[in-house]
Amino acid sequence: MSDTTPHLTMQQSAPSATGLDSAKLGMWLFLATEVMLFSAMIAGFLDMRGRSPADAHHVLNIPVTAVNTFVLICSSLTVALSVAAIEQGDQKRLRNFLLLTLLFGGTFLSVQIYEYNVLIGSGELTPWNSLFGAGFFAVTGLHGFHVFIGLIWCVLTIIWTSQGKFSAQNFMRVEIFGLYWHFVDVVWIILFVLIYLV
Amino acid sequence: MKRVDPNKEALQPHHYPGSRTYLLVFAGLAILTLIEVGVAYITSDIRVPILIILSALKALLVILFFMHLRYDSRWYAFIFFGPLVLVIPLIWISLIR
Amino acid sequence: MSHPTNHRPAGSNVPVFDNTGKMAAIIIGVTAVVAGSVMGAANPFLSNATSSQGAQIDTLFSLFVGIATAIFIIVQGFLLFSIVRFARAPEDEEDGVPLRGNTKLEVFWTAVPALIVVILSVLSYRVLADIERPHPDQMVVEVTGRQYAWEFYYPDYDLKTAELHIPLGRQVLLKITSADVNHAFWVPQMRIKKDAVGGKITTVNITATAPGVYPIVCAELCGAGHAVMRSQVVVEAEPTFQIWVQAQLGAKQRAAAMPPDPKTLGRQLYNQYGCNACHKLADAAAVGVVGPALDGIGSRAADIVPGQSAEEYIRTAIIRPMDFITPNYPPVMPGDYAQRMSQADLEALVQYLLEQK
Amino acid sequence: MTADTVVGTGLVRHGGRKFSDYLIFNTDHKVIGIQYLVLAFVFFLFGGALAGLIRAQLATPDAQLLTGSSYNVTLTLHGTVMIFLWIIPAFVGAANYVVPLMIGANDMAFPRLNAVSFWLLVPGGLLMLVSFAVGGAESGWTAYPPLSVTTPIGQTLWALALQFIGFSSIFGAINFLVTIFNLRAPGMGLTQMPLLAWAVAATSIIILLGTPVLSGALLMLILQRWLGAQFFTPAGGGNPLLWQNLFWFYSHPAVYIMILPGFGIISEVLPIFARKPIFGYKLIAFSSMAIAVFGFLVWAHHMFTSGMDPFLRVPFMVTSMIIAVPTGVKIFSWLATIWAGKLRFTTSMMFGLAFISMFVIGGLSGIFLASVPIDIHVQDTYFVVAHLHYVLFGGSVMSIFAGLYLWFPKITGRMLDERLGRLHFWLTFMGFNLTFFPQHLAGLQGMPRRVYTYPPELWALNLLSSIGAFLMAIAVLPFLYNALRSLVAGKVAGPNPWRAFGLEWTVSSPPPVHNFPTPPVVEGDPYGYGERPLPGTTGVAAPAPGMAGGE
Repeated sequence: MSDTTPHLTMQQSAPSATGLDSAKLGMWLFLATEVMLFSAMIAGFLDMRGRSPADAHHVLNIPVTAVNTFVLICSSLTVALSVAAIEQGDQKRLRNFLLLTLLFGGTFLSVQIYEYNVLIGSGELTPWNSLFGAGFFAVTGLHGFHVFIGLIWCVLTIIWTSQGKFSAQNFMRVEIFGLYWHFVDVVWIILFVLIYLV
Repeated sequence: MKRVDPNKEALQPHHYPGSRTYLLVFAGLAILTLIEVGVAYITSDIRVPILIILSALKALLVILFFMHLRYDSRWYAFIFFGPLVLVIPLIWISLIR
Repeated sequence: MSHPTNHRPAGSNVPVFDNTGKMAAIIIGVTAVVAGSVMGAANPFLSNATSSQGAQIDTLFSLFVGIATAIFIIVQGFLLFSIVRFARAPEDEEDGVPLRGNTKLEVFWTAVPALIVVILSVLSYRVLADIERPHPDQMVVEVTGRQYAWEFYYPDYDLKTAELHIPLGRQVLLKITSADVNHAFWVPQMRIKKDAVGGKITTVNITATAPGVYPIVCAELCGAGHAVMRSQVVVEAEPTFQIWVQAQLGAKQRAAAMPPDPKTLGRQLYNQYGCNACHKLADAAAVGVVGPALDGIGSRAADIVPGQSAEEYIRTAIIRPMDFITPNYPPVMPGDYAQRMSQADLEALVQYLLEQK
Repeated sequence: MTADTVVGTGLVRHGGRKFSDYLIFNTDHKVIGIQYLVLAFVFFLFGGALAGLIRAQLATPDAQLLTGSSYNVTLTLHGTVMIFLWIIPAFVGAANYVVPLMIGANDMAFPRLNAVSFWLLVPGGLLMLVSFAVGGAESGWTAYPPLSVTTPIGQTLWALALQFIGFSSIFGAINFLVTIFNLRAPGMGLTQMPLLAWAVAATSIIILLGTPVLSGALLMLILQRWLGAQFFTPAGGGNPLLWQNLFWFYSHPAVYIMILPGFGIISEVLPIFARKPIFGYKLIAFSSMAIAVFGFLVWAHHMFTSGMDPFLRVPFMVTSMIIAVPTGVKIFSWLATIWAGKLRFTTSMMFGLAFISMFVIGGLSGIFLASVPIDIHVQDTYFVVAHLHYVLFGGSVMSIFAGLYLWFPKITGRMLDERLGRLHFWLTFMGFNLTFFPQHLAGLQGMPRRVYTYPPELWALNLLSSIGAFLMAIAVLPFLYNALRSLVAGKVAGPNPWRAFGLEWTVSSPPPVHNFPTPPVVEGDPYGYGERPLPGTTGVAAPAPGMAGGE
C-alpha cells in the first residue's frame, strides 16, 4: 500500500448552515432508521427465541457461516480501500476494489442462499414449522435483502466510476455507498453472534 | 487524529486514515471473529457476555474506522448512537417473559 | 402599494395586567376551585359501581374530574376573557405589547402541572395495588373467550356454564384466556376489564357489592360478531349461589347417568357448543337473541331453502352457516363447527333440532 | 434563465405554472406541497364518507346498514385513511410548501427524494382503496393478531399499502431534517427559526425513529399471512403481544407526529393575528423536542389491560402522565401570547383559538387514560374514541384548517372569502362537539369500541353523535366551494395580506419558482411584532426605544 500517514482530502461540499455535508448528513439519518428497523427485528427475534426450544439453533452450520462472516468483512475492507483510493484520485484502483467488493458480497449472498436451500430443503428449519425458524428467516432474510440492494448500488458505483464521475475533489457518493455497505456489515456482525453463537 | 470542529467540516480538509489503518482494522476484525467462534464452543455461562462484548468491539471498529465516525463531526455519532437509547426499553420488554 | 408603517411605539396604550385583568384572574381562579371541588366530591358521570374495585375507581375518577374541571375552567376562562378583552378595534393597526417571556411564570406553569400529574400517579398506583391484591379465600373461575361467546369453568365444582354466577361480597379471581383471537372481558357496572389473549392467562379480581344481573361485554375487536359477544354475570347471596351450583351439578349428573336419550343429549350438545348463546330455544332453556329463534324449527326447516329437506337445511346451517343467512340477522355464526363437532355430536344435534315441532 | 421559469420538459420538471406541471414528477417543493395537500384532501373526503356510514349505522341500535365484517372493514379503513392518508400527508404538504420559504431556502435539500416521497403515496393510496374494495382489512387500524392474521386478503393489501406510506414518510423526514438544519438562510440561527420549523424537525425525528419499527412489524405480519410463519399466533408458539409492542412503539409517537406540526402552525397563527410575539419561544421549542424524545417511552399505556407484565404498567403510567407537562406548557404559552394582544378574528385565528379550547379537553381526557385503574374501565370504549377525536379532529384537523386559511393566499395568490370561512368554522365547531362530547358518556356507561350495535339505553347519546356527524359532513361544503371559487375569483392577495413577519411573506404570492431571487436578509426571529417594522415596508420608523430587534 502506498502511504501510511493520514493525508488531507480536498473534497469540496456545498456550504451549509451547520457546516455538515447534506448528502452525508442525509445518509447518517437514513442509517438511524436502519438501526431502528434492525433493532425492532432483533427485539422480535429475541422474543421468539425465548419462546422456542433452547437448542433450536444447533441445526445451524456455524463453520460455513463463520467463513461467510469473514467474506463479508473482506468486502468491508475492499470498500474502505476503494474510498482511500479515490481520495488520491486513483480511479483505476477504485474500480478494482469495487469489483472485489462485488465479488465478496456476491459470494456472501450465494452462500446464504445455499444455506437457506439446505435448511428448507431438509425441512430441519423452515419459517412455517418453527418459531425460531420464522425469526431466523425474517431477520437474516431482511439482512440478505439489504446485501442485495448493496450489490446493485455497488454495480451502479462501478458504472459511475468508469464514466469518470469521481475524482479526488468529488467522491462523496462513493463514501455514501461505503457508509451503507459498512452498516450492512455491522448488522451482520451483530446477527452472526445473536443467532449462530449465543 | 484531531477531531474536526463540526461547523467548519465542509470547508476544511478531512483527516481520513490511510490504507494501513484499514488493514490493521481488518486484521483485528478477522482475529476477533476467530476468537468469537472459539468462545462459542465453551459451555460455561460467561460465554454470552463475552460474545456480546466481542461483537460490540467488532462493530465499533467498523463504525469508528471504516465509516470514518472517528474523523467526522460528532453530530454523526449522535445521530447513529442516539436511537440506541430508545431501543433499550423495546429490547428489555421483549426479553421479559 | 406600500403598507402604512405598521410600527408605532407599542406598550404605551395597552397595560399588560391591569385591574380588569387581575379581576378576571381572580374570578376564573375562584370558579375553578369551586367547580373543581364540587365535581371532585361526586362526579356526575361515573357512580354507584357494583363492585368494591369499582367503588375505588369511581372515587379516583371523581378526583380526576375535579382537577380536570379546574384546569378546564382556567384555560377556557383566560381564553374567553382574552377574546373579549383584547379584541382589536376595527381601525387599530398597532401591534400588541411585545411580551417575549416571563421566567417566573414559565417555571410556575411547568412545575405545577408536573406536581399534579406526579400526585395523580401516586394515588392511581395505590388504588391499583389495592384492587389487584389477592384474597386468602378467593374463589377461582376460569373464563375462556371464544369467537362470539364466553365460557366459565368452576374448578371447585368441576362445572362449565355459559353464564357467570358469583357470590355476593366474596372476592372472585377470574383466570382469563382465549381459544382463538383476542377478546376483552369487561363488566361495565363493576369497572372490571382484562384482555383474553391466547396462550396466556390474565387475571382480574371481582368483589361484588350489590346483587343483580350485569352484562358482560367483549371490549376487544374479535371479528364479525364482536358487537354481539355478550353474556351476563349474576350476583347472588352465598346460599342462593350454593343452591344454583347444586342445581347445575344435579342436572349434569342426571344427564350423564341417564342413557343418553336423544332429547337430553341434544339439549346438552345445544348448550355445550354455545348454540344457546345466540339461538333462543325454549326446550333447551336458551335465551340467545343474536341468531333466529329455533323453536319449532323441525316443522318449518323443509320450506326455508327450496330443494333442501329439513334435515339437509339444518345440517348445512350448522356446518356452512354462510350458505343461507336468515333475513335481517347478522352473518356472524362461526364457520368452524364442522371441525369442532364430531360426526356423532352433529347427527345427534340435527336429530334433536328436527324434533322441535 | 429567469427565476420564474419551469425547468425541464416531459415527465420530470421543476416549477409549477400549468395544471399539467402538477401531474408529473415535479421536483419543486411548492408543487409537491400542493400535490400532497390535494391528495390528502381527497382522502379526507373518502375517510369522512366512511365516518358518515359508521354514524348512520350507529344512529339506531338495530340498523342493518353495516353489520359484522362490512362494519369492521369500514371502521378499519376510516381509521387508517384518516391517519395515514389525510392528517400526516396534509401536514407534510403544508410543511413542504412553507418551511423552505420560512427558513430562506430555495428548495428542500433533496428535491428528487422529495418527489419520490410524494409519488410513493400514490401506490399506497391505491392499494388502500383496493383493499377496501376487495374487503378483508377487518381488524381495525391497530390490526391486532391473531385476528389480523385470519382476516381475508384485503388485510395483506392493507399492510403493503402501509409499507409504501411508511417509506414515503421516512424519506420525507430525512429530507426535512437536512433542509431545516443545513439550508437555513445565513444569519438564521436555531433561535431565529420559526417555531413551525422546530415542530417539523421534532416530527421528523419521531418519523425517522418510529416508522422503521412499524415497517418491521408489518413485515412480520405479511410474512405470517403469506408464508405461515407463526410470529403472532399462540397456537404456533407466537406472541400476540409482540405485535402490540412493536405497533405501539411506532403508533404512540405517531400521534405526536400528527399533533406537533399542528402545534407549530398554531405558534405561527396566534402571533400574526394577535399582533404580538410568541410568548416563551425557547420553552415551546424545547417542549417540542421533549415530546419527540419522551414520546418513545410511553407506548405501553395502550396495553394496560392487555396482560403485559403487571409491574411494568407503573413506569409507563408515570411517563404517560409526565408527557402531558410539555403540552400544558405550550397551551399556557399560547394563552400568554394572545394576552394583551390586538386579536383579529380571521377564520384562521378562529380555528387557532378553537384548537386551544378543544385540545385542552382531549389533553385532560388523556390524563384519565394514563391512570391505570381508570384505564381499566375506559380502555377500548367510546371514552377513548372521544379522546382520540378531540386531539385528532379538535387538534390536528383544526390546525390544518388554520394553516390552510393562513397560507392559501401565499399558495394561490388569492384570498379566501371570510364569510364562507366563518360559516365553515361554526358548522365544524358545533358539529364536532355534538358528535364527540356525548361519546365520553357512552363509553363510561358501557359502550365498547368498534361495535355496530349497542344496548337500547345508549340510543340517545348515539343519536346525538350521529346528528353531529351529519353536521360535520355539511360543514365541509362551504370550504370546498370557498376554495374552488377563490382559486379564480378570490381577491388578489399580494405578498403579505396579513402584514406578518416571516421570510415567506417577503416574496410574491405565489412565490417565484426559485423562491428568493436575492438571498433573504434575516433580521431576527419572525415574531417582531411591536419591536421592529415589517421587513420590506417603506417609511421605516425608528424601532421601539431600547429594543433593537430580537430579545
